[in-house]
Amino acid sequence: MSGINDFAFKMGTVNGTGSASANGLLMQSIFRMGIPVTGKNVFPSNIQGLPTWYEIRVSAEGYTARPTEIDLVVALNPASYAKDIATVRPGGIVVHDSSFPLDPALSRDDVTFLGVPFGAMCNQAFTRDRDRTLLRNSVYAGTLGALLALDMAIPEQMLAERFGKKPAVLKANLTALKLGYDYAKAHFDCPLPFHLERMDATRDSILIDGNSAAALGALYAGATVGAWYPITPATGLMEAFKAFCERYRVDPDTGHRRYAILQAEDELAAAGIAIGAGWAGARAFTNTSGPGISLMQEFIGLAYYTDIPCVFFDVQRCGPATGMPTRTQQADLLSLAYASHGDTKHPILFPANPHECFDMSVQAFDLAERFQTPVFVALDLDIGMNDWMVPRLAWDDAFRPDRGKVLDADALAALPRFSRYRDVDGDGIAARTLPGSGAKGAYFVRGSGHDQHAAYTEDSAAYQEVMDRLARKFAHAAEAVPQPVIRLQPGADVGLVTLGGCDAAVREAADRLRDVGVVADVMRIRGFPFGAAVRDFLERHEKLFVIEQNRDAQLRSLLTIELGVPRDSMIPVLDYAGLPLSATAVVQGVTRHLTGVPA
Amino acid sequence: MSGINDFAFKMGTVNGTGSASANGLLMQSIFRMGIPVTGKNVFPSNIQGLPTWYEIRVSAEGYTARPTEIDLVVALNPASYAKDIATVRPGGIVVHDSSFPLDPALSRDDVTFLGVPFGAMCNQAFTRDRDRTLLRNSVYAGTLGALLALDMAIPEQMLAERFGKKPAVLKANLTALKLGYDYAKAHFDCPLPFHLERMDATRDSILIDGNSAAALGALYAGATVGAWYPITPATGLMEAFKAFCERYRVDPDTGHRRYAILQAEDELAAAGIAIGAGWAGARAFTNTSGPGISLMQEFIGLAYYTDIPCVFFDVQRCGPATGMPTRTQQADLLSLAYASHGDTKHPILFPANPHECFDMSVQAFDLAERFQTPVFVALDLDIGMNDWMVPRLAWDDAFRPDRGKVLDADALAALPRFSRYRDVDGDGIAARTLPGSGAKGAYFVRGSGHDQHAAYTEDSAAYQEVMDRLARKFAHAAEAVPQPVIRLQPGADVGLVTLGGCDAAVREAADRLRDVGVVADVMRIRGFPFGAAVRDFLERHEKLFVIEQNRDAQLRSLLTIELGVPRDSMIPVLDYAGLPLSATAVVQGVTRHLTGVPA
Amino acid sequence: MTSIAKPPVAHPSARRNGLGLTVRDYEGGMSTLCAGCGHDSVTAAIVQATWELDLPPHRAAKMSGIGCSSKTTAYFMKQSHGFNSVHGRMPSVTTGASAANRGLIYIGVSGDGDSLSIGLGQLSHAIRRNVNMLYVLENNGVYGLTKGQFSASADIGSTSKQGVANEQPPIDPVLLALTLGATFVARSFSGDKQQLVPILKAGLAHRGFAIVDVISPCVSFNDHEGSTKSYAHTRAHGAEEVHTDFVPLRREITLPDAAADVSVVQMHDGSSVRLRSGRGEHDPTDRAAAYAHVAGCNARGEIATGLLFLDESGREMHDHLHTVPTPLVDVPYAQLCPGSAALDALMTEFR
Amino acid sequence: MTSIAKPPVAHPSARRNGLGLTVRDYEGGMSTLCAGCGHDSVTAAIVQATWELDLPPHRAAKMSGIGCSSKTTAYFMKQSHGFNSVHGRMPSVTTGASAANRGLIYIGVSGDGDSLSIGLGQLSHAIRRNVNMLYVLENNGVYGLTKGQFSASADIGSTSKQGVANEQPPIDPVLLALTLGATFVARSFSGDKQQLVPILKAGLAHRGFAIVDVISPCVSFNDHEGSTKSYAHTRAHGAEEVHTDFVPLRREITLPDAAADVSVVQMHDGSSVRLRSGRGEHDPTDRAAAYAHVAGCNARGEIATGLLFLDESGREMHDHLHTVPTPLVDVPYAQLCPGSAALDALMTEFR
Ligand SMILES: Cc1ncc(C[n+]2csc(CCOP(=O)(O)OP(=O)(O)O)c2C)c(N)n1
Ligand SMILES: Cc1ncc(C[n+]2csc(CCOP(=O)(O)OP(=O)(O)O)c2C)c(N)n1
Ligand code: SF4
Ligand code: SF4
Ligand SMILES: [Mg+2]
Ligand SMILES: [Mg+2]
Repeated sequence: MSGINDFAFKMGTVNGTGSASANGLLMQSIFRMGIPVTGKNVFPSNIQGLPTWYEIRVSAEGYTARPTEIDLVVALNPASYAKDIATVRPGGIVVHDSSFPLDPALSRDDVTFLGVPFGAMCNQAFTRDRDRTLLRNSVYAGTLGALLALDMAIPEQMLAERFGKKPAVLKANLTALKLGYDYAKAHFDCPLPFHLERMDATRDSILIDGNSAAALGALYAGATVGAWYPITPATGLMEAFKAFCERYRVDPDTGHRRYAILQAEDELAAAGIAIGAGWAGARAFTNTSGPGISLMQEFIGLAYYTDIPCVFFDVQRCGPATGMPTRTQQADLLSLAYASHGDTKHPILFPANPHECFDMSVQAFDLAERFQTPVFVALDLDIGMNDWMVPRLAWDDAFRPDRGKVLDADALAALPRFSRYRDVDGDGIAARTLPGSGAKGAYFVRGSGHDQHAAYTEDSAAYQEVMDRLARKFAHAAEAVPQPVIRLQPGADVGLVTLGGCDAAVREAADRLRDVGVVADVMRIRGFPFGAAVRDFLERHEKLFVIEQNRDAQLRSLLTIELGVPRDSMIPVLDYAGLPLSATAVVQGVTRHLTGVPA
Repeated sequence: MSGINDFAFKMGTVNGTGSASANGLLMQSIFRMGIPVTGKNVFPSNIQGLPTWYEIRVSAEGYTARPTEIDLVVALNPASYAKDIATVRPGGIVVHDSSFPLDPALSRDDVTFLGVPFGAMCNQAFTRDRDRTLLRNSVYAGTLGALLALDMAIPEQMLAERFGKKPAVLKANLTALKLGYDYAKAHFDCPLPFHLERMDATRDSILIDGNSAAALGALYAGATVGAWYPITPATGLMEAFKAFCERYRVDPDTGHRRYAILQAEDELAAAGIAIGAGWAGARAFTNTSGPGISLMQEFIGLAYYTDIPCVFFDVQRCGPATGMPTRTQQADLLSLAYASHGDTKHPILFPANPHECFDMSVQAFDLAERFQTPVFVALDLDIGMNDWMVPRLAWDDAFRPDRGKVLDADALAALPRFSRYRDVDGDGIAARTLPGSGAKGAYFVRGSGHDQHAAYTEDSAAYQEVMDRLARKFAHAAEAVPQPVIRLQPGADVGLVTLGGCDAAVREAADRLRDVGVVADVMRIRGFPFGAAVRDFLERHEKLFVIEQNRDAQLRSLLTIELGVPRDSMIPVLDYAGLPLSATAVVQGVTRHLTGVPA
Repeated sequence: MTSIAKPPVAHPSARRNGLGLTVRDYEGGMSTLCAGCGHDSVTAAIVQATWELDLPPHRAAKMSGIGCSSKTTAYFMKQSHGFNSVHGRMPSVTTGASAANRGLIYIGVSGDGDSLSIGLGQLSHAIRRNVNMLYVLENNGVYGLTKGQFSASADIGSTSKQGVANEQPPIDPVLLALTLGATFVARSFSGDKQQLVPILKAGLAHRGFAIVDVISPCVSFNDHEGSTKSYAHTRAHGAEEVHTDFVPLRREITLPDAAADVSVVQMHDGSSVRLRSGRGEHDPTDRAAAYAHVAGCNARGEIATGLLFLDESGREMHDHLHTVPTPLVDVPYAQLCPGSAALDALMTEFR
Repeated sequence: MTSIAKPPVAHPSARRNGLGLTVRDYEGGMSTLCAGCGHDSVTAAIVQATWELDLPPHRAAKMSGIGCSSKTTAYFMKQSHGFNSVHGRMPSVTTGASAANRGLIYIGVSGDGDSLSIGLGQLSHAIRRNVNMLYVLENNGVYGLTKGQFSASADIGSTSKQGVANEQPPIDPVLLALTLGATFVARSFSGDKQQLVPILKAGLAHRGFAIVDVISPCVSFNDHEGSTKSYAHTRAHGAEEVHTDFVPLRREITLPDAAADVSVVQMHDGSSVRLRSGRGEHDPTDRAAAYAHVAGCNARGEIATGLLFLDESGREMHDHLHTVPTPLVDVPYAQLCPGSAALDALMTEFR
């Protein structure tokens, strides 16, 4: 099924050798040729010396899910030769370093081996060890350029942009690039049957990772306090926020910063800092991953019970425990939805890609302040750390933050008495005052039992009144969180339900299912609690598949608990391998159930 | 509905004034008269000076749930006069201190006020302030003795037991007791219409609190390491364990202790200590309440993912956050069942009374070692801290701990190779070795991704194999945890489902419902995951009511998720007021639904 | 945290401070602590100190964790916002509040369990960050609210009410703070209002983290023979080293017994602290000397009280963060959002 | 935690120790750390120390948290059980293991992030309990595994790879341990095996909590100019104060340069440590002197290394707990369960 602008290739290298930049160079060059492209980085949880992979998919139709078939592999890591060579589809191609003989045991006769003396060429061309290692990456980039008919002007241009200030480095990289390119031209008939051809399909798009996009959202939403503790794959979010703040939030004259980023001593402290800042009136957030969410449970319950706004970004990784920190999963759903002991429920937003990370990040801050409660944005490693092709991010300058019900001096003065937790409007949301607002608005936040006046209580009725209000408030959030994206097809006989990063794979799967005669409507859930639209879709479909990336069908559990939709009316399609979802996995999951046999 | 051996009375006093001992004296005396009795202590979250109540229910039929009607109140705390007087049923009685005039505004003409000059009498009889305060309690005990026809020989005997070594104190207490008794005899016609008459219904029973019983279970199960951090209402469990260990586990000659109790710096450390001890081969446990469960989430996930046995006692209190530490609730169910981020599931035991606390505590240690996983025992404040009348605890000396699959030297030697996480028997349980068992059995515990050999992995298949085994293991636990107690009635048209401390109230409610024509089967769930018996009961009943003490119907959620029983086929009857459940609350919840009007 | 509305009886002192407020205006809800609890005396000292300082109630924020001690933030300054958070985590909440609004004066109250057991990490890192706050540690050597278990500050040999002796070495918050670089370290005693009030005022005026370890006996569980945190023990062993006498610029207050050997330290806010070294044993601006002195007292079984160390040159958290002088909560949104043009320009970098 | 089976190449040294084991028998899986990481040198030192001590592999338990440093427990003593727990919580896990089985020798490895940020509370309380273990803190001033953020031990002015300078005062684990009452406190440098190995051996022989702060540079993120944890900086500033030379009773080992001014300290297990004070500046059995000395070095920008403090009279956790000499895991059930008769008798007290 490979062809012009429709194929996938993969680099198998050693981490810490600089291959990442070459891989990025290739992907971005294809992007600049106007061709839709996706890149997935599959890397180990260490710093240097272990196998790492980069998969690039080119798709004229604009499919961005992880490819299932690999047409070409660049095998540069002896430690993973066997595995890498095995992943190439029959008829595919293996590019390897012919400086050393390839173990015959590894050869396959259903694939073509193209040997390129990367090592030898580098040793000849360069003297310093560092260069010999680093530049090898540019050499294979050049080789691929030739094999795939990449417009070489683009990578050259990009190298110029990157190393403009370092002519020597630039020159070396260009030489390396040419070495690989020329060798391929001279020894193989280029281009390969599957290759690149200019298009004009990326003009309005960008390549960006979800962590950066979410950070931009926080910047534009007016977040001023960010508290965190480093953890893969969430680290990039705060680092990006820091970089953007240094660029847009520092007074050029005084060097004064209009933001505060605190690297806390742990996740408990990070949550405490964010909650303290939210109470004080700042838009505050913390970013973490599963282990951090577990450690923040107590503080989350405090914020819930005391109506304090705060945004939590959970960039999910493969659990449980430390799990696989550099693999992706959607397995924190239950931990987030009902975080903390006692009766608690929390709004969650589920971005499907970096573009939504930007939008939902902004929405999360509005929702947190409007509903005065912790709001979660559930990313995952794939969305957070990989570069995705998405539409350019846009901003409406008319936007004003929704601070929710905050009483200013006049509003306060107008009141006969201020009762922090009185539900005046019947929406479960009570007006708050900020510290510093004076005697009349002063109140005492307590995680212990309190009545609607924020006074301590051990009285059943007074306690329940507050708990019931919180339940009402949560119910109201159902229509305020992002509504599902629903794609209906005439004559659909099944409904596919999914969330977050599964989106791309599920949409592609729906197309492929149609080709095999299964017409499916698709609903991608974007927020928790679930609103009427979600309920309707589920009720309107006889046969439902719930596609998610965890072992225990956690999304399905939430749907069952919150909407009362019978569990067994929803067939789970679960993928918890730790890698981005592929359309094939979805197609197989569905067809296996429908026909009893895999597609 | 009150009468001989069938009534309830309540003391309203100030905490820290010693009324607790007098209340206990009264309850125990009634118990020794052979009459079934229950006592509920409703106390504030502070040390001294706030209103506190003690409710005693006498029930010839042996109903032990919290009473709904109070026939008599002893109002000794001016701060709660109004509230206390209001709780007496029409036709009931208020005993108050006539040393000071009673505010006319407080009087009711549908109840009888019996004034006793407690204060004045004490000031006359005793000189030291301390005595005047403390002994007032014995005085009202005496008054009640007269009013309720208590066999005074019993409290006198008990005081003798208690103060045998302090003749002066004993004398003073006896005097006080007599003062109150004589005053009542002289001024009121004793006994009251509702009063006590000797029975022989408590011969085989004891009065014990759940914390002590659970501690005894840990002692008998052979637990050697207890780690904790003080928290109400769980504190009593470790204090009791300590007391029992000092009595039964200390070498009289050397003073050496065959146990280790560690007061940790916080709950995270307590969990870590218990897990470290469990890994090392000890039967270890920790006791805590909601906030602690939140703080232990990360460690719980580690133990789950690395197959380490450990017992967690959660003595639930009223959440969320700090909540109401001296009120009861069953609102940690979801937090326990799916504790920690990622895909996790944990067995939970639900004792209904102190007797089951003992049995299930023992079972919990067996299950934890057999399934090599964290096991939770979910008590609540009512069970943990109140004295319950239950059958005497019994022990079978044939009992031997089920250590599960632990390889000794020979077993290890017999193996070709030891693979820590290989599922040899297909039950999801892999054999373990203990540290110190030597080279062949040595393995490396890691919370990061590991394969069946306990080796580090980032490979999808190897990771999933372990995750699937854990899921299998959990499924097997369903038939191993305590099975439900089911009470069927001929011609039953509804099913009542409940758990834990709701038991007494639900059974009583079932009887009362029958009187109003509603015949109900009752299933009390005793363990999670749910087995076939639970499923069958639910499937066999058209109309189901799930009775639990939380706001969000958490037990119903678990039933829906795990068994697929449609949520809306189970009508929730929820009580989250923080007080022990009363039969009336259940009857009303059920009838309100059936008839649309409260009973 | 229980707080009962106070019965309206006129307060003895109707004297008004610079803001025209009476001491009564600095009080809070009625205490529900045990009669005679040391913590209530500390509360009274805080009321006195804030009143004397003319501290505007609306500019103060009261922060605490969980415990009898932590409840006391409800018993003073009812006109100020308060935050009774979770056990041992008040430092992080205050760090966040301070980051968001540096314009407020943060008064933290904690206990020895709250600070030295579950909260040790957060306390230590708040010290390291030099969060600008007064941190009052009401130290009674026990967990009062959970009925008297030993805390990490219980001294070896000290026996709890059940008569069991503590066997683990205590953690001295003063030595800990000195080791971690705290810029204001003091210790006092709930029974010595004359010493405590000026110390609290100095701590409030200090720019940075000011920790005051207050020996505050628990009458219910620890104020008996054998306890080294009892009134009796502290009176007998309290070796006062440095008197503190806070002098606001407006009006000078001097302790009746103020006298010789006075070293005046300039406080960052322009006011000054007059230190008198009781035995002239150490220079309170020399960290090493302070440490040696306190450790020496401990070794002799004495408790060094007074303002033990002070460094007015320290940089508080906001100096490290380089934040704008305006509290972040007051920075207008327009100065936070780069706008659409900037975003459009930025997008070109993602191609 | 990555651990790859080691290729079967014969190890240079085939010398056998008292147990007839070669150094190779004390090695573990192949390291996956960065080439040149200081932690690998520490691993080698641990292998050497345990081999020289004739430590029976099955009697050792390797404990760690999370981080590059914590991974290293997989790289030595493959014949021993290991527990790579959660971030910053290894001390509690080890406390529990030790409570259950006091018969094992616990070797804990942690990092500065693992120990001084998220784990500061647990480390401090393990010290206070005096858990019987060797605690190796591989200190590189950064979070290596998460790519180089500053840790709490990063010195002021030290610049990270991105060139941003740290502005918060560092936490010195040595001063912290001295303040909290640690009974064995040492510091060394991953590049100085000659000093490190004897210190590790002494720490292993110590009865109680033995903390060894090892400056262990991160080549990927912190070994460059400006970093005070770099090889260059430590070589230049490392002021060795006390040499340690461990002497088991069986066979004496002496460092080539062993010499004068030797104070011999009797270790609890009968063996002895010979301490040589480089400049004779302080007595390593005097806590106050040790503190003053280390603080002094810090003030001078020097790093005091060597065995800095030792107290062999300290009581370890089990002494506080009064536990039986037999490990609790080996106490037969019959001695744990009081039996039915006792229960029946007890029941009468509940009536
Ligand atoms: C997470 C958590 N664990 C335990 C508790 C129970 N608890 C409440 S107060 C307290 C200790 C208080 O001791 P301290 O800080 O010294 O205050 P004091 O009462 O002595 O003034 C504990 C353990 C809690 N509220 N939260
Ligand atoms: C609860 C939790 N938070 C964060 C992380 C991410 N994390 C892994 S290692 C590490 C820091 C390691 O630093 P250090 O202990 O100094 O070890 P080093 O890598 O420098 O040797 C962090 C923050 C985690 N694994 N768990
Ligand atoms: S228990 Fe102790 S600390 Fe708590 S209020 Fe009473 S006296 Fe004070
Ligand atoms: S990142 Fe630093 S600490 Fe981690 S392995 Fe590499 S050199 Fe060592
Ligand atoms: Mg205390
Ligand atoms: Mg480090």
